[in-house]
Amino acid sequence: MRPYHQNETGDVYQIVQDAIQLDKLARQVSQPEDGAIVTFAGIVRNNTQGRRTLYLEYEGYETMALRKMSEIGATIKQKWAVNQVGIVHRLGRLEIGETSVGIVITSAHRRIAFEACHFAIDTLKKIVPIWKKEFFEDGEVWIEGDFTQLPTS
Amino acid sequence: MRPYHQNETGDVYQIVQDAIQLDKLARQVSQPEDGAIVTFAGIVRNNTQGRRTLYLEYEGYETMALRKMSEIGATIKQKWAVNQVGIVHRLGRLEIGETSVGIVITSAHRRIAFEACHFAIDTLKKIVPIWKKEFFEDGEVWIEGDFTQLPTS
Amino acid sequence: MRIMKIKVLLFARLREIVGSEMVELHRNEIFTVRDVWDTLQAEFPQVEGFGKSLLFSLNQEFADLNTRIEDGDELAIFPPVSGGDN
Amino acid sequence: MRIMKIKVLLFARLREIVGSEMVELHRNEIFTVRDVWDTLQAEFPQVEGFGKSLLFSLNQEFADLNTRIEDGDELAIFPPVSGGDN
Repeated sequence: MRPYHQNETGDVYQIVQDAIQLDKLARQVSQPEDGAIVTFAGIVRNNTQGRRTLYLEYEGYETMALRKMSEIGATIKQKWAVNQVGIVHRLGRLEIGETSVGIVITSAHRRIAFEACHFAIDTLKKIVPIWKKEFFEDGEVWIEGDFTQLPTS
Repeated sequence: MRPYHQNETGDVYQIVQDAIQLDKLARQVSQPEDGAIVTFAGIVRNNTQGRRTLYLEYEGYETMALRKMSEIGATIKQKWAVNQVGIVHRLGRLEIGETSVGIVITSAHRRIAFEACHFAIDTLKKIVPIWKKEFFEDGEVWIEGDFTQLPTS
Repeated sequence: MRIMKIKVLLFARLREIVGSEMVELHRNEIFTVRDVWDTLQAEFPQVEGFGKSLLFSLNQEFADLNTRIEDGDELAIFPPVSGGDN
Repeated sequence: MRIMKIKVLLFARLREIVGSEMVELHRNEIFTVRDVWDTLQAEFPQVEGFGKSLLFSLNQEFADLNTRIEDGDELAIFPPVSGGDN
């Protein structure tokens, strides 16, 4: 499998159609200066509020999604002393237990890595144009995020 | 390589002498109910405040360390709706870039997983009897944690 | 009077309701995102209930109803995003 | 009068200073962790400067200087812990 694509600062912002390999992403971005690596994996759960989920489908506005993912990384690097950022989102059909999004933050210090990683996924869920449709035994439903007035550029 | 040892509740508390495989640990403890997996890896950094580190040696009071690691897991499961906890600490000589401690928290929801994982490493560094000695080019030094009055049982 | 052509990308539930991932609108006066949305509602009445919680982007940056549009801009309309974990 | 034997586990810098990971102390009256620490200081004067920031455990639970000791207990003395990341 090909390595993830690191940009000129060594960070990874990528949209994929196949399985996310978070450990590979972490190994790729890590450096000798790192003291802490925090990762987040968003997983397709087998239920939503007790209703049994069969699978999910993710759709994205890919060019804008990549741009927004890079923006999140740039914000993180301004706010915190992180070493590297890796954000990979998968699109298409995902089965239960599969990873929809993987985030890696490396830093010299753990508190920074936790805060930045949490910020990354919270912000991704607000500004990165990706949507999911959940398939149940007896129907399907588009999941819509909370509507928030987003800053216009 | 052997799988990590899961106890009767499916959680892992283990001390090892060889490389920690955090992705393997995560795969082993994850379940169809998980929506979020947060991992923390503590890494041997190549410097301490600018002074070049060659390697570290970790020493532990193993029986008590395992007991305290289980206690952290039990506290987490009381405080948060996490699904599984995995905490693995390595002892012996570790080179730059190697993982000294790996923590995995799985949960239906991400906030819980972040909070519990952060709590796990912060608490481990206070109550788990493990010590490290840092080797520099021109000497070695025992690292001692901050002294805090710990609760007696 | 010149007829402006605007291509509008649609995503997720909005795409399904309109039945297409891209529509081309023709109008002789298009100045803002609001004009596009009004035209879309006129041509596809089924989108009407959607209005209050939609997001707009122009050239891949978030926009609002008052954002001005130029010829050749890439406009997209979509529901609140829901990527990441579930 | 009965002589009590107490085995004391030592770790990290304390272990290095004493030169052993386990010492056996003999005393005719040992009631608390403080008695053990006093005896250890008498036999190994080099540990003295350590006193204020040491941790004690009895049977793998944190203890303090006033914790009572019984025959057969596992006592350990060590510096503040420093595992995890660096």
